[in-house]
Amino acid sequence: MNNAAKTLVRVDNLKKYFPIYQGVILQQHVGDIKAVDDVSFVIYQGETLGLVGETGSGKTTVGRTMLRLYEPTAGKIFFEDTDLTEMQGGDLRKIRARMQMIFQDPYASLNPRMTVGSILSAPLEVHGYWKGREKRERVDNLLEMVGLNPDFVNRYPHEFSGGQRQRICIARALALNPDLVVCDEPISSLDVSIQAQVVNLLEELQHKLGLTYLFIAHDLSMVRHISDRMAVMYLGKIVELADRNEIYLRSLHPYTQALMSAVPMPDPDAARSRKRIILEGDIPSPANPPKGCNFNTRCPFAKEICFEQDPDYREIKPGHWVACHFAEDFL
Amino acid sequence: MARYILRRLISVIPTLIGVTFVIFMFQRLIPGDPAVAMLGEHAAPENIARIREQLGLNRPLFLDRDSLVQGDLGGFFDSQYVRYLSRLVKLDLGNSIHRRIPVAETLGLRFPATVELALLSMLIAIFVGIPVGIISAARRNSLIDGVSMMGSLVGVSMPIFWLGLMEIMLFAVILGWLPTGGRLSTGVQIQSITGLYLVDSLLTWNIPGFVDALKHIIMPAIALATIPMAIIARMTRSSMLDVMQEDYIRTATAKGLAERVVLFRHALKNAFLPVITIIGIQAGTLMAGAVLTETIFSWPGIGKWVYDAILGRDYPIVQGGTLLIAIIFVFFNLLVDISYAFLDPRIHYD
Amino acid sequence: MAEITPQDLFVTDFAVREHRSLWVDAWRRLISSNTARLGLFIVTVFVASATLAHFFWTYDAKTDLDYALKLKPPNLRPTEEISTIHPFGTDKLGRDIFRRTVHGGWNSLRVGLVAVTISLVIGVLLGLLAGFYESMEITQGERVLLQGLVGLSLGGIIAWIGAQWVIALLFGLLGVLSIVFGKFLAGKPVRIALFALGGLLIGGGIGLLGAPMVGLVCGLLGAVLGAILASPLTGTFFSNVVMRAMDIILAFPSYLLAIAIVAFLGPGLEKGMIAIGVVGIPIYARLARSAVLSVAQKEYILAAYSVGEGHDRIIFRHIFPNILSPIIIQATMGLAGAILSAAALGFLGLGAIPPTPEWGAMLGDSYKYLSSGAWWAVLFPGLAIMFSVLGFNLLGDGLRDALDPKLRV
Amino acid sequence: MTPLMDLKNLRVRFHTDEGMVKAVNGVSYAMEPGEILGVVGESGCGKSVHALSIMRLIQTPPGKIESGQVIFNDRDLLKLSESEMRHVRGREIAMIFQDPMTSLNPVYTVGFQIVEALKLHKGLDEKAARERAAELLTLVGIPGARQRLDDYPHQFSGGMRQRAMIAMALSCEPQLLIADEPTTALDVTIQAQIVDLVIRLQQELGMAVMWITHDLGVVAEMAYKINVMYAGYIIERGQVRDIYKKTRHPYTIGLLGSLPRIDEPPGTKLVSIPGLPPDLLALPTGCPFYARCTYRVERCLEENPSLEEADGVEHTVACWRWEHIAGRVSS
Repeated sequence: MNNAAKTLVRVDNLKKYFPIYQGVILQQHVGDIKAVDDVSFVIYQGETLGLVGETGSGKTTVGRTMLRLYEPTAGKIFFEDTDLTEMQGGDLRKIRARMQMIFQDPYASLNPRMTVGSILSAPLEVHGYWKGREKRERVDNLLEMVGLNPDFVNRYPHEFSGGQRQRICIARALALNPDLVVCDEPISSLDVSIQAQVVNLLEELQHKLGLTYLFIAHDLSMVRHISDRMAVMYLGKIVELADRNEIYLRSLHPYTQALMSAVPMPDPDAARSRKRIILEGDIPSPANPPKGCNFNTRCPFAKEICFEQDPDYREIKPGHWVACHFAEDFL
Repeated sequence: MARYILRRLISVIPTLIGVTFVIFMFQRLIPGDPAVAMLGEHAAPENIARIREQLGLNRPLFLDRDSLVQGDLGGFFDSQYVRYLSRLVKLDLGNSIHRRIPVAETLGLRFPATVELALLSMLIAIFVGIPVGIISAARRNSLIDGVSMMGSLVGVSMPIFWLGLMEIMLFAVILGWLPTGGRLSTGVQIQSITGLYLVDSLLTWNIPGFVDALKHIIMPAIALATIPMAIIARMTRSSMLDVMQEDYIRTATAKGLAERVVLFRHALKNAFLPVITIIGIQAGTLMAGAVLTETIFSWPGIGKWVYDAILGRDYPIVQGGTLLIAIIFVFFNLLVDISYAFLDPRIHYD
Repeated sequence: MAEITPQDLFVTDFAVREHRSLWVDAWRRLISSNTARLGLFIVTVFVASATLAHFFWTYDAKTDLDYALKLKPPNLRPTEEISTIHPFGTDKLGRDIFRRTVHGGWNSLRVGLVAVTISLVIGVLLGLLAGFYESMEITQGERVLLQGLVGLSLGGIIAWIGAQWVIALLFGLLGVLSIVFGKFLAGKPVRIALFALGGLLIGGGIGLLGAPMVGLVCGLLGAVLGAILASPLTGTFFSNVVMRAMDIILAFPSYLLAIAIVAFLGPGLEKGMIAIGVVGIPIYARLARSAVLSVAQKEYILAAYSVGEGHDRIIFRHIFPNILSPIIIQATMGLAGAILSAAALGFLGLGAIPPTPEWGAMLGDSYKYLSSGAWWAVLFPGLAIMFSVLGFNLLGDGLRDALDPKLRV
Repeated sequence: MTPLMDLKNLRVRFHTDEGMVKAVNGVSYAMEPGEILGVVGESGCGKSVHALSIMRLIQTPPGKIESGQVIFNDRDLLKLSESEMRHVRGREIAMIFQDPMTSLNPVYTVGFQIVEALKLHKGLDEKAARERAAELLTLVGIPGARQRLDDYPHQFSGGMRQRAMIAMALSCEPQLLIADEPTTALDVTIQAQIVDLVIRLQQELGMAVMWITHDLGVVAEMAYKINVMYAGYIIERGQVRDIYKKTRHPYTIGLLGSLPRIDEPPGTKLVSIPGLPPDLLALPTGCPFYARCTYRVERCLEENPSLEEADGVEHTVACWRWEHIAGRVSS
C-alpha cells in the first residue's frame, strides 16, 4: 500500500484512560488505567490494517474509542475530513452508519430475544433508508451475502452455531453499507475450521464491497494473513507498524521479534529448527506501567536509557514506524 | 481490610439517619392530629395542647423559616426532627401513652426475652438448615434431597403464626406436654444475670428452672426457626451445587483428595459466602417474626409488647420497637459484610 | 466418482437447531417439570375457586350470622342437630368456614396481586433506569434534564427558605448552564469558584429581599449548591440517589415495616396492599438494576449503539426483554411472600376489617377458641394460606429452572 | 516395551434432557512411558472428555463411561474402587486444566493447595511439605517461591497460576501428566513460556505427557505422536512428522489448510472446511465427516471407516479413500 492512497481514518495522539477511584468517604481519583496511551496511525481507503497485541494491550479499546463507543480522553480522530471527537448526538449517529463493528463474542453480541430479521432490520429502521418491502429484501440480501439461508429470518440467535452467529454479526455490520469495519477479534472464539470460513468471507466481502478493515486480534499469523499493514501494541502503545512482510522479515522492535518467534507453527521441522525468544515475566498492569519504555521489564536488550526515557514513535524508514531507542541498531 | 471495614462502618451512618427519618415520619401517617389520636376524640382541649407542647408538635417538622426571618438562627434549626434526633441520642424514645413510663426502659427490660428466643431459633435454623443443605447437595436428586427440598419449600410457605397455633393445639391442648405460652411457669424463679433464662439457669445450676424455661421456649423457637431453617437449607444446597461446578473442585478431585475432603474443605468455604448473607438477613427478620410468634405464645418480649401497643394505639412504643429492630437488622447486615472480609481473601484488595 | 466442491456443501449442510422461540422453549421446560406442574395446578385451583366464588356464589359477610351454629365441628352430612353441611365446620359466629375460606381467597389473593403489582411496576422502573444510567453514558439531552432537575429540586429547598420560588428556577437554569458550557474551564478550581459565586448571588441576593438572616443562609446554601452544579452529574449520581433510598427501605425487616406502616395508617385491606407493596419495591429495584448491569455489559448493547440506536430503543427493545426472566421468577415468589404478609397483617387485625372474610383475619378471629378445642376454625384457613403460598413457591421454583440463564446456550 | 497406558475401546455418553450425547465413541491407543502425545481436535470432539474419563472425573450423571478399558500400569483404572482410584489421581496421573484463573481454589493459599497434595500422597509433615512446595515453585520458575507460598491465587497472574498448577501436578512425580488445553487462555508469549517449561520438565523428570489442544501449531514442536479427534473418534494417528507431512485424512488436511502460517507468502488463501461438526446427539451411521468432506463417496455414507494402517510408521487413518487422497495431495 503506498502513501498516495486516500486516507480514510487518521488517529492522532489518541488516549483513553479509565479512571480508578478510591476512598473511604469521598471517592477520589487516584490513578488511571492507561488503556490507550498516545496512539497515532492512519488507515487507507480499501486496505486492512491489522492490530495485534496481547491481553491488556488496549487493542480493543483503540477500536471502540475510534468509533466513539468510548469517549476519548485526549486526541483527535478524523474520518475523511471530519473530526469525530467534536461530533455530538444526531451527527454522530449519522456518521456511525459509515463505520461499523464486528464483535468478539458471537454469543454475546446478538440479542437473544430478537429474531435474526429484527436484528438485521434494526440499523435499517434507525437510519430510515429502507422501508417496508425494500427493508425485507435488504435483509434477505444481507443474509445471502454472508452465506446464510434467507429462510432463517424468523429464527433466534440461539438456534445457530458460533460461526453462523458471526455471519449474522457481519451482515448487521454491513447493513448500512459502511466504509470502515472494525473487526474486534471476530474469530478468536470460533473453532479453527470455522475461523478460516469467516476470514475467507471477510476477504471476499472486502473485495466485493470495497471495504476498509481495522482487524484486531491476538493471533499473529491470522492478522498477518489478512492485513496489508499491521501494528503491534504493547501496554497501550503501538510499538511497531509496518507492511505485513516488512514487519515479519525485518521487525525492528524486540517485542515484535519475540512475539513472532513465539507463534506456534503447524510444521514440526520449522517449529523445531527456528530460534525462539522466550520473554521473561508477565505483562505489567496498565494501571501502573513501568517508567521509561513500557517494555523494559521484559526486554532482553534493555539499557539504562530504557528505564528513564520513553522512546519516540518514529518513522524509521518509509512506512515503517517503531518505538524503540535502539531500533536503528536492528536495521 | 481495615479500610474495607471502615468503609462499611461509615456507610451505615446514612442508612441509620434514613431509618430514623422513616420512623419519625410514621407520625405523619396517623390520620388527623397525632395528639388527638393519642388521647382520643373526647380529650380535653388543654390536655391536647399540653401533649402537643410536650411532643413538640407545634414546632415545624424540619426547619422553621419564620424564626429565620426574625433573625433567630437557633430557632431555624429547632424542629421536631432535630428534637427527635437529639432525644434519640440520649436514648429517650418518649413515654408510653397509656402507661406513662419511658419506652426505652421497657424495651430494655423486654429485650432479653426476645433475644433469647431469636438466638435459640437462629441456632436451630443454622444447625439444622446447613447440614440438610450440604447433604442434599452432596446427594443431589436422591430421595433425601427430594424430601428435604420439598420439606424446605413447605417450610418457606408456612405462615408461622399458624404453625405456632398448630403446635399449641398438638403439644399443649391435645397431648398436654408443653405449656401454651409464657416464659416461665408461675412459682419458678430464675436469678437474672444475662436475662437469658436458659443461660442464667445453667449458670446458677438451677436445673428445674432450666427445664421449665426450655419447655416454654421450645415451641415458639421451633415456630420461629422454621422459615429461616428452610431458607438456609435451600441456600446452602444451591450454593454448594454452584461451587461444585467450579474448576477448582475438579482440580481438588484430580489431586486425589477424598470426596469428604473436597466437599468440606474445598467446597464448603466457598459456598459459605451467600449462606452467610442469608443468615444475616434472616437474623434480622427473626426479630420481626417475633411480633407474630410472641403474640401467639404470650412471650413477654418486644414483639408481643409492640403488638399490644398496636392494638392500644400506643404509637411511641410502636416507633421505639420498630427502631430497635431496624437497628439490629442493620447491625446484622454490617456484621455479614465484615465477616466477608475474613472469609474471602480477595476482598482485601477491593 | 464425482467429487463435490466446497460450494456445493456450503448452504445445504447447516445443522440448525429446531426452531423455537425462547419463551416457547421455557414453557416446554416448565410443563415438563413435576414441581412446576404441581405448583401450576395448586395456583389454578385457588385462583379459579376464588374468582368463581366471587362472581357466582353470592356471599354477604355482613348478614352472615347464626349463633345457633356457633363453633360446630365439620360435618359432611346433615344431622338432626345441624341441618346444613359444613365441611370445615363453623366459627364463633356460626358462619360456615368453608364458604368464608373460599371467599377469603379472593381477598387474600387480591392483596397479594395488587401489592406485587405496586412493587413490581415501581421497583422495576426505578431499577431499570438506575441500572441503565449507571452503565451507560447519558446523552446531552438527558444530562441537561438531570442537571436542571437537580438544580431545580435542591434549589427548591433554598427557595422555600427564601420564600421566593424564582430561586429554584434560577438554580435549575444554573444546572443547565453548567452542561451547556461543560467545556468552559473544565476541571479547574476557578470553575467551581465561579459557579459557587453564581449560587451565592442567586440565593443570597434574592434571599436578602426577605430578611438579612434569610439572605445569609440562602447565600451559603446557594454557594454550596452552585459548587456542586459546577461539575456535570453523571448517570451514576441518579442511580446512587435511587439505590440509597432503596437501601433505607431495605434496612427494615419487610414484615415489620409493613406492620408498622399499617399500624400508623390504621387497618384496612387497601392500606395493607399499599404497605406490602411499598415494602417490596427495593427487592425489584435491586433485582432489575443488577440484571440491567449484567445485560449492559453484553456486546449486543454496544452493537446497538454502534448501528446508531438511541437510548429509548436500547432500553425497551434490548434491555427490558432480557431482564424479564429473573423478574418473572421474583414476582411469582413475591406473590407467595405477599400472601403470607397479608395473612400476617390480617392475623394481627391490621388487614381486612371484620366481617370481610380473609384467611389471616379468620385465623386471628378464631385462635382464642383453640384451647376450647375448636381446631377446625384454625386448621382450614391456615391450610389455605399454606397451600396457596406453596403453590406460588413451587411455580416460582419451576420457573427458575425453566428460565435459568445457565441452562440456556 | 510395555505401554504405560493402553486405552481400549473407550466409550463415553452424556444423558441430557435433549437426548444422549455420544461424546467418545470407541477410542483405542497406547502411550509409552516418557512419550509426549498431542491430542488435537476442535471443541466437542471428545478430547477433553476422554482425558477426564481416564482420570474418572466425568460427572456422573449425566456422564457415563459406557465401555472400554484404561490399562495403566497393568491394571484397569475403570475397574478400581473409588478409594483405589484416589491413589492413582495426583500420584500416578496428574492433570492440569485449561483455565488457570478458575482452577485454583480462591480461598486457600497457593502453598496450602500444593502442600495438601504432598501431605496426602507423600505423607510428608507440614514443614517438609512446605519445603518441598517451595522447591517445586522454584522448579517451575516462580521467583521468590518461599514468600509466594502464602499468596492467594488472585495475587498471581494467569501465567503464574498455570505454573503453580504445574507445580501442584508435579508434586508427586506422576508417570503421566495430562495437560488439558493448558495454554488456551494464555497470551502467546506466556504460552511460549509454559510450552518451554513443560518440555524442560518432561526431559528432566522423564514423565509422559498428554497435551490436549485445538491448535495444531502448539504440539508440532514438542509431540512425538499425534491423535487427531473428530466427533468422538480418533480419525488419524501417527508420528508427528507423518501427521504434518503425510497428512491423509481430509479433516486433518482441512484443519492444516485453515491455519494461516506466520511465514506464509503473500496471496495465500486459506482452505476452509465447509459446514459444521456433526451433532453428537444424532451421529450419522457412516463416516462422521461425511457431510463436510469433499472426497466423499457413497460408501462413506453407509459405513464408518475404522483406523487402518497408512503409509508411514505407526500411521493410522480412518478414511476409506486415504490412498486416493494421498495420490492427489502429493501430486
